Formats: sequence, structure tokens, C-alpha cells
Amino acid sequence: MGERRTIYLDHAATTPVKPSVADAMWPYLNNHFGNPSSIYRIARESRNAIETARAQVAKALGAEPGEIYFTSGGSESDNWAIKGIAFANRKKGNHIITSAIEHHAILHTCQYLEREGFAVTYIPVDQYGLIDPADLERAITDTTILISIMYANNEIGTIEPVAELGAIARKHKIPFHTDAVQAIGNVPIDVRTQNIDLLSLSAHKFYGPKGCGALYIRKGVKIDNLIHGGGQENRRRAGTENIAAIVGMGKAIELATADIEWHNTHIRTLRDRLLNGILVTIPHARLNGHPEKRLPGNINISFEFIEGESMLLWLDDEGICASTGSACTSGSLEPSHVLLAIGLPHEIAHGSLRLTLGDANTEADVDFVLEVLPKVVSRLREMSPLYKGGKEENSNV
Amino acid sequence: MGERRTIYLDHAATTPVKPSVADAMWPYLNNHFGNPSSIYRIARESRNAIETARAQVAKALGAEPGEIYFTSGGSESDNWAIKGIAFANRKKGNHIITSAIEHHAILHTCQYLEREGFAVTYIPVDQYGLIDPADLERAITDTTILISIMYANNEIGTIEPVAELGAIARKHKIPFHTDAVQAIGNVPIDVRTQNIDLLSLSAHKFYGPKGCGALYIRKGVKIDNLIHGGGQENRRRAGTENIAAIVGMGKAIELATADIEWHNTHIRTLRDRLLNGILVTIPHARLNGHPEKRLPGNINISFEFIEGESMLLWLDDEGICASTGSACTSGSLEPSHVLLAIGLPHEIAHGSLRLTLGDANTEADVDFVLEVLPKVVSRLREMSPLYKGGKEENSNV
Amino acid sequence: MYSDKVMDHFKNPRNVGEIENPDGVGEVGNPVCGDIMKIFISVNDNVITDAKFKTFGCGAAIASSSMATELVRGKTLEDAWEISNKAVAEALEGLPPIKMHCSVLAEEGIHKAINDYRKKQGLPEWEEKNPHSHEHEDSACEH
Amino acid sequence: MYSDKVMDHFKNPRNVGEIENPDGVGEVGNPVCGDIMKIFISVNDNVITDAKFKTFGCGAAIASSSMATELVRGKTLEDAWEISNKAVAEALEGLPPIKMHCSVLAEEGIHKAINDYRKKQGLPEWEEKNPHSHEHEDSACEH
Ligand SMILES: Cc1ncc(COP(=O)(O)O)c(C=O)c1O
Ligand SMILES: Cc1ncc(COP(=O)(O)O)c(C=O)c1O
Repeated sequence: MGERRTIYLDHAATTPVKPSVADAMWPYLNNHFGNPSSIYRIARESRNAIETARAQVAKALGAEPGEIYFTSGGSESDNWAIKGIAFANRKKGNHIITSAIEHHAILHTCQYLEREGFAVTYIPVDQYGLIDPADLERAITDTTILISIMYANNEIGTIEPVAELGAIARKHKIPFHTDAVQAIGNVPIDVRTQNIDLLSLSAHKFYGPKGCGALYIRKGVKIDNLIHGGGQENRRRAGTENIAAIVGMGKAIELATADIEWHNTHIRTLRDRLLNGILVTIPHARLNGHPEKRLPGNINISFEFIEGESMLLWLDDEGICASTGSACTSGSLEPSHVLLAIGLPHEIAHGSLRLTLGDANTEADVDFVLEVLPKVVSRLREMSPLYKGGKEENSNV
Repeated sequence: MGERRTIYLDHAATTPVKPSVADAMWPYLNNHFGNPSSIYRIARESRNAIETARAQVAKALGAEPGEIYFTSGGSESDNWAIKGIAFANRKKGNHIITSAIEHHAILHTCQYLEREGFAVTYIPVDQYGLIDPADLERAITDTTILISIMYANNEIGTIEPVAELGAIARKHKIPFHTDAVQAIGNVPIDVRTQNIDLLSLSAHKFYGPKGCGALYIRKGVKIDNLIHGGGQENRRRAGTENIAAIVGMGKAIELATADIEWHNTHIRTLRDRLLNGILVTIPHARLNGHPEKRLPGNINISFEFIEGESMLLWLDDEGICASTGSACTSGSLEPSHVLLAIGLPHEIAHGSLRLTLGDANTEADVDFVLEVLPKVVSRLREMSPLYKGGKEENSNV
Repeated sequence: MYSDKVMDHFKNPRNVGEIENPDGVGEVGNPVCGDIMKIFISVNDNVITDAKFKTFGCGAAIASSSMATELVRGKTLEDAWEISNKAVAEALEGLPPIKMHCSVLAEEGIHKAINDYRKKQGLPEWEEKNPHSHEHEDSACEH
Repeated sequence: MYSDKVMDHFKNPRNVGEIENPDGVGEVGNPVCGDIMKIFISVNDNVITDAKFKTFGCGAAIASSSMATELVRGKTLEDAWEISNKAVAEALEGLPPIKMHCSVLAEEGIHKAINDYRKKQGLPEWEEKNPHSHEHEDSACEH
């Protein structure tokens, strides 16, 4: 134990910037710096770079360039979508529908709105993390002004029936937002055919830079601004544009959506090798999330009798980067709200491990994890007072 | 006319990233990418890089690292400060005091709050753009919950008596915010001695990257979040951190505040040479802003009988990058609210030019502008129906 | 932001200046809004034989004045009257939406100059077909 | 995030395991909160001659158990009782604030084991001086 290689298996937390993306960004850090709102030549160059990126993002989503607004990331996009729609439509109603397994950028924003007098329905999910469209339909009332359901879950990887949910929202003429931060590049997205009115993106989840995202807002959707000020982004999002990052995001989304097929096949093959290897060699392990309707790179697995953080520390010691729950909350002591929502008891939720594969992972990475992980789990089990050496075969703790 | 060199005189709009800053950022784009919220080694590296930058920003302001929160830029910082304080203190009162010459990130946010039921007093300024502290004191009521006055104006460069204003706010126990986006690096700032409770920064105004800013929040100040979600920034600003940009901002603020003396002397000397040259060679020109209490690099000058944009186009043709009004609003047809606030008639405000010098400008740049600008002005005056060849010497249009 | 044609007419404006004893003069715009156009015409036999302008305004205002004076030269008053702001903008290979009001000003300047001529001749003034001036002046000067 | 000392006690925990016929056992924590510690002690002549643990929990919980069992070994029951959670944390060269409750659990585990021994001996149980357990368990398990 202890050799110094890094096996990165936390692509759901963030991804490395692709070299060609970093190279595309560099000139805008090092050289071209004009403020795109100005009128001289070097400013027009910046403006053109931004508009090229906007077209690239639009194309990846089947949207118009004029419907893409750049933001500082997925959290800002989610906050803007939820608060912007809520406040702009307050006179129509105060009811928002979302799911129990959204990212905190959605959930905490909804909780904030509850304190501001909005009513929020959190639709439950089944044991696989799936939303039942019938539940959505039932939750709709006369005062519903927004439906927000994530495209794919960041923890357990479950892919929701977004097109169906969008169709229901459309039928009731309610704006439909989806947090597609984890989905882009893994699932083909088309905002027109899937009836999506608003969609959040974050560049660093698809090999682009951190600190840059986008919100797609279908033409005609009524929404308040989140950040007021200058006239940037067609007067909808103030702030001098982060040109380098926007250029990087454009390039990254083009690359990520160009080869979804290849990417999926490659990643899924590796993922299944890793997953099957784990399930075969480690007893008392269960996969969380849907067996098929899941992101190609995602594994989320619970190991009974042990706790997640201590697994991560051992894996880190071996150079393996993994996560338990979502990265944002790993500082927290509460078990993941997503794992609780799919019905895991707290103590099992505490023992969950998320491994998310990416483009650069190899079979050798997988084999190394399969060598290390069983040792880590059994080592921790041996010191666990809950573990009786396999004699609790049928226990459910 | 027409040679291809670029003389950048729009440093108030944005600045180039210093090569050493870009170099400091590059590893975090190209290599170190761990999500700082995770627990493995490469994530801890990111976390350390962020905390180093936080300490650098804190030091530049005389603050504690724990009082610095990274944002996506000056506009977000301003929005957060204003809305965050307003909503968190709504029960105490609904009155906000600001000035008539704030950046739109403040003004449009205040206008938004007026629609939400807050009352805003916009303190006027004198002919130089200065706030009278007595006006502030008079504006304070029992329901005042926030005072926000900018440190230095982005258009006319006037530096406000912030320490005095802060002392008044402190005396009345009202949180005092200042938008120091234009001031940092030009004016020594110390949030303790100047009684500043909140302060906005934007990295791209001091040779750092675009898309990154900070809000200083004095310990104990009650403020709501603007972007809800994950636990980043001590649970106050959600979103995966823009590590590369944060590292760049830390480095840039260190450089910008290390040599304020040198910077000021160098820039002011060049600025005065340019300003005097203009005033000597071009009639019907007047300086806007305060003659002494102004940013060292700022010139804002009105040329009667002509309009600003046509000047910019001619200057651009010569490779000179300049601005009229603030960059954010150059797409707008309204004359600058700042120039109107200092009492300029509309038609004079329309004919204003802002030249803002930076570290890399040279005497040769100044001399070239002094060669070009008089020709541009007289050319445009010759085609202006308002200009009668100097015969209107005493007119005030 | 501007087409090459606009930049050409901005940098090399045609027909700048005043006509000494003009047959018609039209002044439009408002210094408060940041643009004034003054159009001068000479008329001979119902034909505009010369047109000149002086303009205080942005790049688009100068280019529009230049193009409008070009377009009316040699035209009968009737034909000149028919030149719309759209024709001016199209001849300039387009204007940014926010600058369309400049072409409107040019159209109105020509109309005013023609009516000034007609008034001097004792003829009734022609009426604007699309009195869009106010709407556009508002958007030009949105305070 | 963790000190070298914590990592050392996490990676090479001292005294893992169970004592076959322990003189005292203390179990604290709650699987729902993500940590359980079980402390076993052997007592001879009022001195703790052996201490072992089994722990389900995070790195800090394991390191705290390891350090606590180290600290009590060879101590009289009175001295062992006086070992506070702060002493455990200090011996570990500090714990992140969010993990301080792990050292509290360790202190409580020792106390429970000692009282278990006293009970078995027919002696009155000692009282916790700072019954911080609940407050801390709450923050450990904030749902
Ligand atoms: C005084 C002032 N405040 C705020 C801002 C907004 O900063 P940013 O464009 O980085 O959001 C600017 C710059 O445009 C400014 O000059
Ligand atoms: C589903 C989902 N939504 C939103 C976010 C927030 O994105 P960011 O951290 O870029 O603000 C994340 C990532 O953390 C995510 O996985």
C-alpha cells in the first residue's frame, strides 16, 4: 500500500479540463482581454468569441443562441431558474414542484422560497430514484408556477423520464426546468422535443473550466434577473463576461456532445467491469440507483457495517479519488438525502461509496481498484462492532 | 491614419491579466483540478490554493481570511451585499441609502428592491461627483438598514470620503457597504480603520482574471445568501469554486497592493501629461470629476459639439481603445447617469470621453494620443451643426 | 458592430457641409438625445441637384446622413420623398437594431428639407406616411 | 484535513479488537449517526491493564478510539475517568471542529466501560461531570 499514482474516479464531482479546451482558453487569459461591451477592435474580438461559444452551447441542446445565457456555474443557473421564475410569476401562484433527490442548489433554493411564502412539493422517488410521471401530474394545482426535475442524479446516476415530465408540464402550461448538470455529454438532449423550458449546465462537469455555466431559457419564458446591473447577456445577467471560461465551455460542450455514443460505450464497459467485480468479490454490497437507467460512468454502492469516509481515506492512501454522497456535502455529517429518499436506512447510507468514471480511465485503473477495495472493506469491517464475520448474512442492520 | 498598433486606455473597463498571474492560474486549468470539497489529496491541494488566495485578499484589505467570500465578480458581490443585507434585516426596516453615481450593479439592484417594497434614498453629488457626509447623516432614519457608497467612481474617477462615511454609518450602527471595484490597487484600503462592513471586488479590474470577485463581510454582519446550494465558502456562497481564477485573484491583489505608491506616481504622471496636453490643444474641453480626489489613471473629459461614439470609432481606427460613459452601458443611448448627476447637460454628457491609463502605458502612448485626438475632435466638430468654428466661445450649448 | 459600408460612410462621409443658399433645409433630432442632423438641398426643375449635411451624432448617424444625401441627389422631389429609412439602412448594408433610429432621422431630415422647399415655394407640405418619428425618438432617447 | 497523528492512528489503529472476558464494556454512538464505538477494558487492582475497541465510523472516530484506549492503559480508574475529550483531541494533534464529537464519543466510551466495571463490582456509578453527550450527539447527527 502507498504507491504514488492517482486514479481519478470522481468525475461527478468535477472533471479535468481537456487539454484542447485549456489551449482554447489560454489566449483569452494571456492576450485577448477586451471587455466585450466596448466598441473597439479588441472588444469586438471578445464579443465574437462569446457569440461563437453561445452558438456551440445552443447547438448541443437544440436551442437558439439567443436562448443561452452564461452564468458562473450550475448553482447560479439553478438559483436563477428557480427564483427567477418564482418571483416573476408570483401573481399567478406560489406553488413549485420539484423532487426529493435534487441537488442542494435546487433544494436549498426551494427551502429559501418556502421561507418567502412559496409552497413546494417534493415528489418522492422509488427505490431506484425514479420519479413517476403520474406523481408529477397529481401534484399539479391551479397555483403551480414551476416544475423543476433533474435530468440525472449526481449521486446515484439515475436518469429521469424528462421528456415525459416535460410533456406533462407543457400540457398544463407550466414552465419546466431541468438541472442537466450531470446529464450533458452522457445523454442526448434536445430541449424542443423534450419540452424543456429552462435547463442548467456547468462546464466543469464535462471537461470544461470551473466557474462557468449556462442557463437555457426558452424564448418567451417570463423570468426575473438574479444578478442585476450592466446590460450583459442581453440585459439578463449582469457582470463582465468570463470570456476565457465561456470559450472553454463552448469548446468543451462541442467535444462532449460530439461523441456521446463512443463515450457511453467506453465508459459503460469499464463501469460494468468495475461494478461486477465489486459485487462478486465483496459481500453485503448493494448497488444504489437504477440498474439500467443510469449515467454510464456512475457506480454508487453501499457496503454494510462500515462508514464511507474511512473508506475514502484508505482509497486516497492508494491514490484512488472517490466520494461518498455528493462532494458538496462531504463536509457534513448527515447521510445523503438522495440515499435516504430511495429508502436506505441511515446506517447503510453512511456506508456508501460513489465511483464515477471518465474518459481517461482505463482497464488498469479498474483492476487496481478491484485489488484495493476488497481489502479496504474487509479491514474496516474487521474493526466494526456491527460486523460479526459474515454471520449476520440475513441481517439488514 | 491607420497603422496597426494598439494603445489600450480603457483600464477602467477591464485590464489584461498580468503574465505572472496567468502563469499562476495555468496549473489549475491544466493539471490540478480536484474539487476542493472532496477529501482526497488532489482535492486538498485545491483547498489549500483557495485558502492561500483568501489570505492574500484578506491581507490586501486588512481583513481576516474568514471574512472573504469569493464570487463570480463585482456585479455578483454588489447584488449579494445589497440584497443579502436588505432581506436579512427586513424586520428592522426597509430603508437603504446609496448614491446617485453608483455602478448599475448597485443602482439596478436598488431599483429591484424598490419594486420589492424597500425605500431607497439616492444621495446627490456635487459638481465633482463628491458625496457630502452631512447629506448621508441627514438621510439616515430609524428604518435605515444599509448604506452603500462606492469607493471610487468608474466613470469620472472621483474618490469618495469613505472613512468619514463609514464612521457615520458606524455611529448609527448601520451596515456600511462600499463598491471598491475601481479603488483597489489605486487607494490604500483598510476595512478596520475605515469602518467598512462589506466591500466588493472584481479581479479583472486589477490585472486578474474575469469572472472572479470577492465580497468582504465583516464578522457578525447579518446577511442572506444570494446563491443557495452546496456548503462552499463556509456555507455562504454555493457553487464549485473557480480555483484557477481564485488563485489568479489572490496573486493579482498581492501585486496590485504591493506597489500602490509606485503605481500611483507612474500612472499619475502619465495621466497628467495626457490631460494637460488635451486641455492645452483642444478648446471647449472640460474635465469631469474632481481635480485632485480622483483615481490616478482616470481622465474623463467632455468635448462640446460632438458625440462620444463617433470619437471612439475614430480612435479605434488609430488603435486607441477608449470609452464613453461606462463600458457596460455603451450599448445604450442614454447619456451616463454619472455625468448627469454632476450636472452636465445631456448634450455635453453625450460628448464625453473616458481615458483610463494602466501600468503598461508609456509616454509614447500619451504622445500618440495627443497627436491623434485633436484631429479627431476637430474633424467631428467640422461636421457638427452645433459648432460654429469657435465663434460660440462663450456658449454653454 | 457596424458593417463595412457604415464604416466607409462614417470615415469618408459624402456631402459634408452646408449649401450657401439652400433651397431647402431640414433639421431634426435633439442634442439632448445625442443626435442632430441638418440637411441642405438645392432644387432645380423639381430635381435635387445637391444635398449636404451637418451631423452631431454617433457613427450610424453620420453614415446615415451621408448615405441619405447620396441617395437623394439627382432624384425628383417625389422620388426623394419615397426614400424610406429602411432604404437608407439597406444601402448601408444594415444597422444594429439599437441604431435604426439614425436612419429614421435621415429620412425625416430629407422630408423636412423637401417640405421647407415646398413651403418657400408656396406649395402645401407633404404629409409623413409613417409618422414613426416620435416612437423612434423615444427609443433613441430613452429617459 | 486530518493531522498526521490522526492519520497515523487511523491507518495503524492501536488496540483494535475485543477482550474475551472484559471487566468492563462501554458502547456509545448510534449507527443512524454514522458512528458506534465499543470499548473493552480489563481492570486489575484498580488499574486498567488492557483496553481494546471496535468502531464503526469515520477516520476521526477510529483515531479517537485508538488514542483513547492508548491513553487509559496503565491508568488507575480515577485517572482514566479524568481523561477528557479535549485530551484525546490534543493527543491527536487536533481534530477538525466538525469532528470534535468523535473525541467526545471516545471519552464517553471510556466512562461507560468504567461504570460498567463499577456496576459489576457493586460500586456506585460515577457521574459525568460535563454531560455534553447529548448536545454533541445532536451536532453529530443533525437531522
Ligand atoms: C464600480 C464598479 N462596480 C461594479 C462593477 C461590476 O464588475 P463586474 O463587471 O466584474 O461584475 C464594475 C465594472 O464594470 C465597476 O466599475
Ligand atoms: C446535479 C447538479 N446540479 C448542480 C450542481 C452545481 O454545479 P456547480 O458546482 O458548478 O455550481 C452540481 C455539481 O455540484 C450537480 O451535480
